[in-house]
Amino acid sequence: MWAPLVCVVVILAALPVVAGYIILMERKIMADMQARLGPMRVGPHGLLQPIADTVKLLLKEDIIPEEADKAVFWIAPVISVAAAMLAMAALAIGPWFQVADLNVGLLFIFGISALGIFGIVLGGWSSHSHYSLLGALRSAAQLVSYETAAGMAIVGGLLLAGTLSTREIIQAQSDYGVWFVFAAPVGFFIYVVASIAETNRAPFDLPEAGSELVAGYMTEYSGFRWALYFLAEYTNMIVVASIATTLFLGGWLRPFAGTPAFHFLDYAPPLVMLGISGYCVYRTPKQPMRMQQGFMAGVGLLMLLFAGILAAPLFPGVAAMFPGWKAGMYGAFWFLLKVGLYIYFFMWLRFTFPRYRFDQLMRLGWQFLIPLSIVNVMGIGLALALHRQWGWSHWTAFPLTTILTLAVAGWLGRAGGKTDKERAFVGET
Amino acid sequence: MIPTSHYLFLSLGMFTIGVIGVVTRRNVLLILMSIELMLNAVNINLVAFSRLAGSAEGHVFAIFIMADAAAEAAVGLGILIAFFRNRETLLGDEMDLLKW
Amino acid sequence: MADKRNPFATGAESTVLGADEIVLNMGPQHPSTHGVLRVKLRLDGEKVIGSECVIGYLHRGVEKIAEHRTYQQFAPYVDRMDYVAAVSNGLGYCETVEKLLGVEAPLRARVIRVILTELQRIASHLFWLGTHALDIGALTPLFYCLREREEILKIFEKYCGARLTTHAFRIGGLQYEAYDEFEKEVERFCKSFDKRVDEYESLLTQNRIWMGRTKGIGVLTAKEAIDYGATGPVLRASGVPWDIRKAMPYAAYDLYKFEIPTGQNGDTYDRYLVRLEEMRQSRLICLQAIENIPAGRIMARVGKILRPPPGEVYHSIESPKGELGYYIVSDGTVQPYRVRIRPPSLINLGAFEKMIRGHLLADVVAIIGTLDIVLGEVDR
Amino acid sequence: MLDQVTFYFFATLALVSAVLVVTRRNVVHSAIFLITALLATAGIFLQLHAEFLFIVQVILYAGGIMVLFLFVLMLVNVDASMHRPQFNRQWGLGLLLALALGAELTLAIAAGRSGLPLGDPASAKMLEPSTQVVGKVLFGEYVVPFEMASILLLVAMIGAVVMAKKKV
Repeated sequence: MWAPLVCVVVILAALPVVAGYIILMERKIMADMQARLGPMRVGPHGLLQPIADTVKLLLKEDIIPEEADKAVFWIAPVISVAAAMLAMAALAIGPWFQVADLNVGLLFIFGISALGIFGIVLGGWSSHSHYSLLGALRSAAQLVSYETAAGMAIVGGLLLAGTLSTREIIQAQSDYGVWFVFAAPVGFFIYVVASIAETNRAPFDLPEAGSELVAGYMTEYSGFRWALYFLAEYTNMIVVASIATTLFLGGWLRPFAGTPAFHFLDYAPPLVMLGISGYCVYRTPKQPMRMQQGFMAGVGLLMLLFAGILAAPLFPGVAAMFPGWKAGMYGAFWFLLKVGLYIYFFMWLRFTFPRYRFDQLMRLGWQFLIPLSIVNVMGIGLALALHRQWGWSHWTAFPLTTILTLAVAGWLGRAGGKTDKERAFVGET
Repeated sequence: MIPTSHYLFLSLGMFTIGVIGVVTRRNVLLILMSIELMLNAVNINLVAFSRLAGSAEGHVFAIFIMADAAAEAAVGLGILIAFFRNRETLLGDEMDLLKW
Repeated sequence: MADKRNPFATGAESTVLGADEIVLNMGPQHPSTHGVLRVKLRLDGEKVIGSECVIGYLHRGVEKIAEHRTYQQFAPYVDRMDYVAAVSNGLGYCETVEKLLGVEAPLRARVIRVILTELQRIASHLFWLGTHALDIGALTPLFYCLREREEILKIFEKYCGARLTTHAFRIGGLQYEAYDEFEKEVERFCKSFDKRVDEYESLLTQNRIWMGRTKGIGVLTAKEAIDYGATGPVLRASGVPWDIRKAMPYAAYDLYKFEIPTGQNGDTYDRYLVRLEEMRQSRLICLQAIENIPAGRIMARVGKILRPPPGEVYHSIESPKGELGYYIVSDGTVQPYRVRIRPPSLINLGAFEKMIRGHLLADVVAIIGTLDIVLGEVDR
Repeated sequence: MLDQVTFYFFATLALVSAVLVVTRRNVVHSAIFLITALLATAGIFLQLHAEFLFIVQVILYAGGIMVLFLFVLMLVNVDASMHRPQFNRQWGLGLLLALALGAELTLAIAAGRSGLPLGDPASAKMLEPSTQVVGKVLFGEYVVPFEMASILLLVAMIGAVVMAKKKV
């Protein structure tokens, strides 16, 4: 009875902090890729930067444009955040941590998080500014287009799983023995691209394209409301990463969960924590100020504590005292690790690629991803039929259909390239 | 346990409000939205009856109605855009070219 | 109802669909207009059907100021025009006044001038590449470019004490002798720089998104480019091998071998390639020049007070942006009677209207970027 | 108990939002309240243990159709029609007739309540697991109507594209 409530409280309390630290990580990773240091001032290595940012945004003057539709302007960012947070309700972060195991779990996450679009569209409309309106229009068009592709990619995974419940999807992957990313790589690829577009991240960040539309739909927002939009964006990133993790990357399953030779991976969670802790301690004397040294050492000790908690179930005596503890914690560890890697991949793309133009974005969505996603669903259906009706083995059916799908992808890519040339804008007036 | 008749009254209320919207408002967009309300009211009815009978056929029909609503919205808004482009108005009673 | 008569109509009056067009005002405060350029765009949906550049937000009356300063006093002002290529501006001005006076700087001074000017060209192109890529949405090249530009600026700082508005040259030559490590540092930079350009290319040149965003965008044919008076990389990318360093050599450019890179299509992508190749060529010029810096004086014999004979002179150099020309009329006093500056950015900006028409809103920033304008120079 | 609270909460929300939909002056506000009404209906579906329908309502109605509505709202000029009379000339008569229809339907339900077993719904167990049951019925008995619906959607899509295109 109380477990779901605890989960709700944990999600609501932890999410803003997590989002803040994802932003810090993003800035740090960006800095690392761009030959600079990133935030270094607030706390050791900028570790307190998110808190400073939050305080600054909360204290900032709240500006509402004169011509804005005040009520809508006020509620729009709240809609975005609420939708993103509500979607987390059906996530299964480890076998223990889940608010509600709905029997339409995955669709629930997908559908509810899609409601965040209203926050963007209404925010853009109510600001009463051309940039905001264009940003909102772009956003609406982009989300509707790419949601179709993402939905079809999910359908491919669901065909394999045969259920919508997040728990049972992961169970199905455990039963199959492989993660669905290996059974349906094309579907995973489509979902990755579509999910980047859905969260408005580069190279699909047209709704907020800094160099064209100033800040798109949030041009007129400042202070706390602006922070809410950011919270919604990063929460959405966690949500799409969680969908991908659940459906394609095996959820909370450890890599090679079924192979005894890889059982040593069970030692990874405490060892990783121990490694982080050791690094913090190693960095401690190098901090310039006494306070920063203390803080760094504190972080190291905290990580050591985590390592201890994670290591405890490895001892049979402790494991017997708290049955199921190990599964819950280690599941959460692997789930969050996969989510983190997925988000890291987003960031990597963002710092590498230029931005698409709007017509190119639409063409990619409608002429490449959506047809490909439909072909992908048919391919997976074919593979399942071959396996179930005609008794082919998995190892022949799935690679065969994947190759077929890839061939279609190549053909679509070539055809798309042709139309690109035909429609080149050269000299058109 | 909520008696099925309560669902029927809810559905009736929404349907009536939708009808009121359709017959009294001038804005075509609002008329379209009111039609959505009416379709929605019907869906509540279908699902409630489905629950009463313990069969899933009401759900199936509700899905058909949603598909229909999507088609109606797409075509309706398409017509609206074409009309607005020509006449720059959204008011239904100004759509009187065919009146004599 | 959309009010079509009012070109400044904002949200309240105009709609995306109702009106045939909406007017979007980009700038003067806009993240990607590279300064205070204001562009009024007439949009049909997202398609640009007309544009108008409004300039003058950074007008400081440089030409008028010149009439009230002595020749030497005016020299620092030209650094403030194209502030990302101050050395080139100074070179143009000093050479023009020297031509007016009928003196020539000593060879040593001219060679050092070439080295510094070519370094400045690399720095200017680096800054262009970084901001251009940023406009198109690639965040990372900017920081790589600034990293290399920093090394050039350090050389400037060591040479003359300033990084941006250097005022490196004097009329008649140089004020400062090259510092001890000058050749070594320039050589070290040039040796490492080739790989750096390859690095930028690996990020952008074959990138499909980059190609999609730049190929076929803002096309200028050779004839159009000449008709608009475009110069510099904008002209060369259209296939016209016109470079004043070759056509009318100044300073010591006749001593060095280099090539004029040209493009074929005259689109944004070609201009990008041309500028990248120009950076490589500039590097080669620098390497040739530091190999043999002749000994000797660095200052010609000019008096403390300059009184050029009455007359007029026009002299132009190839600045990173294009042909930078100075036209100076002297009435025989210590102050010029009139100075007229031909800023390449302004003339190139004239082609903007032609280049943008029919493209999309997102291409506006790409085309402003590819013209490589500096508003300090456009407005003067 | 929780069941009843849920139902009456969502029912009230749906009805109040529905009233606001037809009375607001600003169409965008109407659209927002319509979204609320649709989501409240989705909540009622959930309360009726129709999970699949709940999520279809959220994705398709709220996430699809209403985004389309808002998209069009942004394209057209909302402000212009805001300062005009909102109700047409025969609104009095229309209201009367609509209310008469409502009263008639109320009577019908009241009359039918005694004849039909409208009181107690069947147990939710009969529809468990609802998604599978719906899927089996949809693709078993009703597969032909399903295909027809897909053709209807295709036709609607083509029609909408053709009509909204600028130059034919």
